[in-house]
Amino acid sequence: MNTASFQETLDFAIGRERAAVEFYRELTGKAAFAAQKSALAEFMAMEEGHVAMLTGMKSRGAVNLSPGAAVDLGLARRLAAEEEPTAAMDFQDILVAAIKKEERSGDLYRSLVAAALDPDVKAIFERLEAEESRHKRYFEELYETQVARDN
Amino acid sequence: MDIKDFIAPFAVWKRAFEKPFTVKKPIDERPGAPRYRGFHINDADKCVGCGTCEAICMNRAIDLVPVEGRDAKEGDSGLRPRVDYGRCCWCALCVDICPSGSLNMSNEYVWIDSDPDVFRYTPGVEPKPWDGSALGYRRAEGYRLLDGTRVPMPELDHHEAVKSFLELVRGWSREQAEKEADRCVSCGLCIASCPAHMEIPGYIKAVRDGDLETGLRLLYQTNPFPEACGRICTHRCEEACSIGTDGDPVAIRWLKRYIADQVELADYSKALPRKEASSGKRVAIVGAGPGGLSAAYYLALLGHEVTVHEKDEAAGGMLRYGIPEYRLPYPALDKDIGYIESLGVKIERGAPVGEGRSLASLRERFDAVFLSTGLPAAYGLDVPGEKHPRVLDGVAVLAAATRGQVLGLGARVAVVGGGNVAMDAARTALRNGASVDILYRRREEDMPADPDEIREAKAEGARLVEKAIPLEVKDAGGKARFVWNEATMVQKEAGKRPVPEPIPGAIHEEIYDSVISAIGQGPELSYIAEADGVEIRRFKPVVDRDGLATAAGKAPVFAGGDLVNDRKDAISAIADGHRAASAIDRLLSGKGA
Amino acid sequence: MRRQNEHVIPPETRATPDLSSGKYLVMWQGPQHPGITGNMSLRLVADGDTVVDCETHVGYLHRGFEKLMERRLWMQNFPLVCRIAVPEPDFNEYCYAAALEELAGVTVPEKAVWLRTLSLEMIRLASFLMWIGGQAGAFGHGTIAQWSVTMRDYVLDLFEELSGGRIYHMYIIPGGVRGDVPDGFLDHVLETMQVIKKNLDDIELVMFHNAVFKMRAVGLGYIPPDWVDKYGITGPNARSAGVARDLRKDLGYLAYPQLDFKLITGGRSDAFERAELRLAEMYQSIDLIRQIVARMPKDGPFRERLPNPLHWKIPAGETYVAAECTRGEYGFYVVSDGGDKPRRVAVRGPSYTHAVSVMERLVRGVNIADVAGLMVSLHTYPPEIER
Amino acid sequence: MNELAKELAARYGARDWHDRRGDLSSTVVDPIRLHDTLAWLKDSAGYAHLSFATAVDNIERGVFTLTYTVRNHEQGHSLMVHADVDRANPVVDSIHLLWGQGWTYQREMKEWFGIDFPGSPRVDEEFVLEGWEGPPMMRRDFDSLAYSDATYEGRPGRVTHDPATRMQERLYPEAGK
Repeated sequence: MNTASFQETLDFAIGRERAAVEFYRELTGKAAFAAQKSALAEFMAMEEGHVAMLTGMKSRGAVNLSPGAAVDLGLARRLAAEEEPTAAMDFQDILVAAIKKEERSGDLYRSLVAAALDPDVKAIFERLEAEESRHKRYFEELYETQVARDN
Repeated sequence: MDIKDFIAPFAVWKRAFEKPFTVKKPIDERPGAPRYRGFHINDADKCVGCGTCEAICMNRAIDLVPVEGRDAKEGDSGLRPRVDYGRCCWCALCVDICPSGSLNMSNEYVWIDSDPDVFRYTPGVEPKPWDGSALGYRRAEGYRLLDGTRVPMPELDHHEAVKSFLELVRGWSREQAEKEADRCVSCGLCIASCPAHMEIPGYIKAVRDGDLETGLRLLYQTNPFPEACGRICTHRCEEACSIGTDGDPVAIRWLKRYIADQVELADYSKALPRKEASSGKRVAIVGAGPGGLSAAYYLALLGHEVTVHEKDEAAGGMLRYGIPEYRLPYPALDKDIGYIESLGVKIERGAPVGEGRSLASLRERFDAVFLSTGLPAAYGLDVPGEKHPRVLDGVAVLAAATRGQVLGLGARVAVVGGGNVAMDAARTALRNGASVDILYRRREEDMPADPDEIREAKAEGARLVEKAIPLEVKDAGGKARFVWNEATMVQKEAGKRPVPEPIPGAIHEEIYDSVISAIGQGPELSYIAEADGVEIRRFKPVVDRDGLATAAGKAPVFAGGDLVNDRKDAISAIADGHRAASAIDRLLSGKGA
Repeated sequence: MRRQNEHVIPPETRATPDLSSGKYLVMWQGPQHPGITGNMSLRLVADGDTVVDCETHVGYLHRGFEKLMERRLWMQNFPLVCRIAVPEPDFNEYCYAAALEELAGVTVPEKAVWLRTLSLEMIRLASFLMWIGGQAGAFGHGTIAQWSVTMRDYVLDLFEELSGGRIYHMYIIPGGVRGDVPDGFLDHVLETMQVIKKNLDDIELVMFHNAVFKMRAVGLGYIPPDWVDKYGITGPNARSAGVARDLRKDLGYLAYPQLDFKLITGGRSDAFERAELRLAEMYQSIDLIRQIVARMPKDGPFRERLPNPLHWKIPAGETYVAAECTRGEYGFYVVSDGGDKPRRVAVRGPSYTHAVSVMERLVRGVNIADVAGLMVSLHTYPPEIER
Repeated sequence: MNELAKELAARYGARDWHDRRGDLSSTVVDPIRLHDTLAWLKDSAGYAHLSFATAVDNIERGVFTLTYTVRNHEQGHSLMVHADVDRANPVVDSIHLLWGQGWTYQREMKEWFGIDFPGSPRVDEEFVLEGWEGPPMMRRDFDSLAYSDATYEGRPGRVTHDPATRMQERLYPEAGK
């Protein structure tokens, strides 16, 4: 694979994760109390971890991400909130925002996979899509066990 | 004496030519009869190590011993009976009484060894040739020493029940309670499963003995809410009950209620321990639910001055505002709370902590703080249209009912969810004359609600719609048009519970006057400021085993109840409160943690 | 030499032989002696080969049952009581169960009543079979014992099939019985009765038409009718003296009032007639067993549910429940103080008087060689004396 | 039976007549009247058969309650005659002249309860407890289990576990504090 396109692809992905960090940073700015901030800080730290992981792969020149997509619990598709959380956001609001964000990333990579001409780039996007599905799954499971306990 | 008397005896000689009675030596195979009471066999997987065999053995031939690879777990002590054949008399009363039916006897009776110590073994654990023997003594069909059937609990007829908020479960008479208490074998397997580790066999014995003051004292050792828990406890103890392994478990919850119901509040102080001398220490409690008041009770008993800060106009928390009065009538709850207050616990009602009364200020004024603010906020449906004015919050509906407000639910009500809040909201709606559909995303057997509640909700006329994934709420001329997608359960990952998968195109909708959302609840944590330094993770204060939160600065902060534990029931909150009270006492009295 | 039908009545007061005179022999018969039923011993004083005085000694098999029972739950005593009279455990089980049921106000189901009656008659037959072997053996006829003990084992096979145990059946439990009959059991009972009846015919022929047995047993151990009340004599020993008492008739317990049988009495009251009478009662038992099998209800519950045995308390009170065992009046006196264990249980066995007071007096003037035969003719089981 | 109850009351001060079953009743007399009551029942009332005699240690009341059960075969009725004797000084008139087996019961009661029957043959001889040196074993205050534990050794290696304690140790040891 062409080194330039590899670098380019990963730079794109790293950019996405940086944007996610920013997403949480922005929400933290709106947060009013400690519980919100702690939850947002945890998720932000996770995204920073992703940035570090992808940066590491970039410098090593190889993507080692599992190609297996996580099971879709089907929550993202039907959760309503497109609106931004407010200062009164509760755990449900934060989780929904997180799930939606991961879904958007997954959708993006899916379209990139479809559009990619270089089979190597395509493979990287496939792996990134799978990775995002795992992130989404993580939040969906949290939602199931912590929020929708009774449904 | 005649001649016959001399001749007749010679008739024995005819036997010389007949087949002898004896059998050949070495012994021919001579199996024991199919019912023979031979060496014991035990299905070690079915056995729960309750020790009832040991209790009935009049020879003390049975020991309960630990066995390798079988640790204690809920409903199983991990111990297994070991039989000493130096003492066993083969009466098989152990087989007759075995609650699970795991212990039986083979029809094998020959076992020869020169070492007398081998005649002692743990059936079903130490392999023997007669293991799994199909023959041998078994309890006869229709014969049991123990009673596997629970004494029926008188309940209002469901047609009657649904017309009012009268208490559904009527409680037992003395005779009924004593009969039910008689079913208990005092094995104590239940104690570990109770979050508060109540002394269950002890208070059941007190019922049997008619000594209710002792019973009450045993209840209060670990639980100052016997009236409430005697009605609405999630009774995990009953799931562990050894009698329940082959029959109805002992109705531990109803027996607890019986004790508390029978003793008048005025007589409580005679049975219960007095407070210790004043310690001069002050403790603040936030939230007057079961967790907070349990902590208050034990702290007051230990001589500390306790002030409870409650946001609502009455104490009790979810016991009052979340549980309808047909399950827990207010006088019963008031009795529990009344006794706690009688010890000098001060409850400041209508006094939320937050603005004006900050956590920081409590930590200034008190020597310790216990947070038990529970999960008061209902989570939303999170589907498009969830803000429709006819989409109501289940917790708020129940609280409004408690406050006696007009609910105005209308004639057709949908309740979304499968927990106890959903069932209670549905039954409250039924009592307000509505026809009710309960929509749940999974199947009935997956519902987290108490099976009794589900059964009663259905009996009272609620219609259960299973596998209904909410999609949207639309307006229909002021009413709510609720749209859901029928699901099929798909086992997506081994070992995990199946996931409801929407069936493409199977969209249903129904117009309701109200849609009550009861999918789950969350905490209200805005009163904890960053400056308090209380460590919070995923909307839960982080606490150690005693309930001590990580917090910088002045008075220590403890937390318990639904706010931090995962069981999210009253008895766990009560246990948390008790544990925190003990830890606070140790801290304040300098006894060390 | 004793002559037939010559009724010698031994003196009431004990002889006071001067043991230092050198005229008398003091000898112990038992506790290990084939002519003693069970673990018991007789201290005999003989003048030549004639016994002039006898003291009985018991206690070799004392197990303290009555004390043990005060320390055990009501139901825990159920496996204990059967051991009090080894050859006839079922009478203990019945009397104990019936006493508890009476004190607790429990009525046992009809089916259990019949199964209890069946058990009691089967064990009566088994016990008599063991006895007749002992009686013949005491006069040197070992062959009879080999036959009859085999026949007894056939009955024990039936018990094994019914209850899971050969000797200690633990079948008659308070509240009823422990199980219905297994499939085919009643047929096995009838087949076994046929075999035993045929064997009894043989025994009758070779034992009762036997010059040796007649010469030694006739006139031996004569019990006058007025001793019956004086010594509390019951069972075949009393009936042979012409006193027509049988608790199966007098108390009318279990299914006996519905069974057709006649009281068998005698009048010659010696060892020979007591043996004849017991043989007749064995035939009668076979007949009763056949009647029971024919008339017993086929279905229905066999036990009344009682409270949890771990907590069962019986209302305060006392009662005495008796039954006619092979040897006479067998009874349990049970006292409850309202607790979960008996306050007192006292067991009345017929050997208490037959093997002690009656034996001590009857043996006076008897030839040493006849002591064993005399004792067996009273049909005694020492364990029920010492409990 | 009421006639008999009245007669016994008039003659011997018998009281507390109780019909247990149709064929079994009980009554109570003072111990001093016991012998005469039994003699009259035997000789004049048809209660000629002595089924058994025994005692119950009513330690709480400080008495031994004697029980003599006699039977009238003609009428098919048994009567249990009770008498309370002082536990501190248990001495009762002997009935050995009334029934030929009476002395055996009395010898047993002497050995098992420590109740004395002066004049009863061989009453002080050992009955079933040869070589026994402990207190009369049927007294309620003789603890047979304690005696056994002190006298005999248990089989080595026998140890049992209480299920509830075991579960506490394994599942929530912190609550033991």
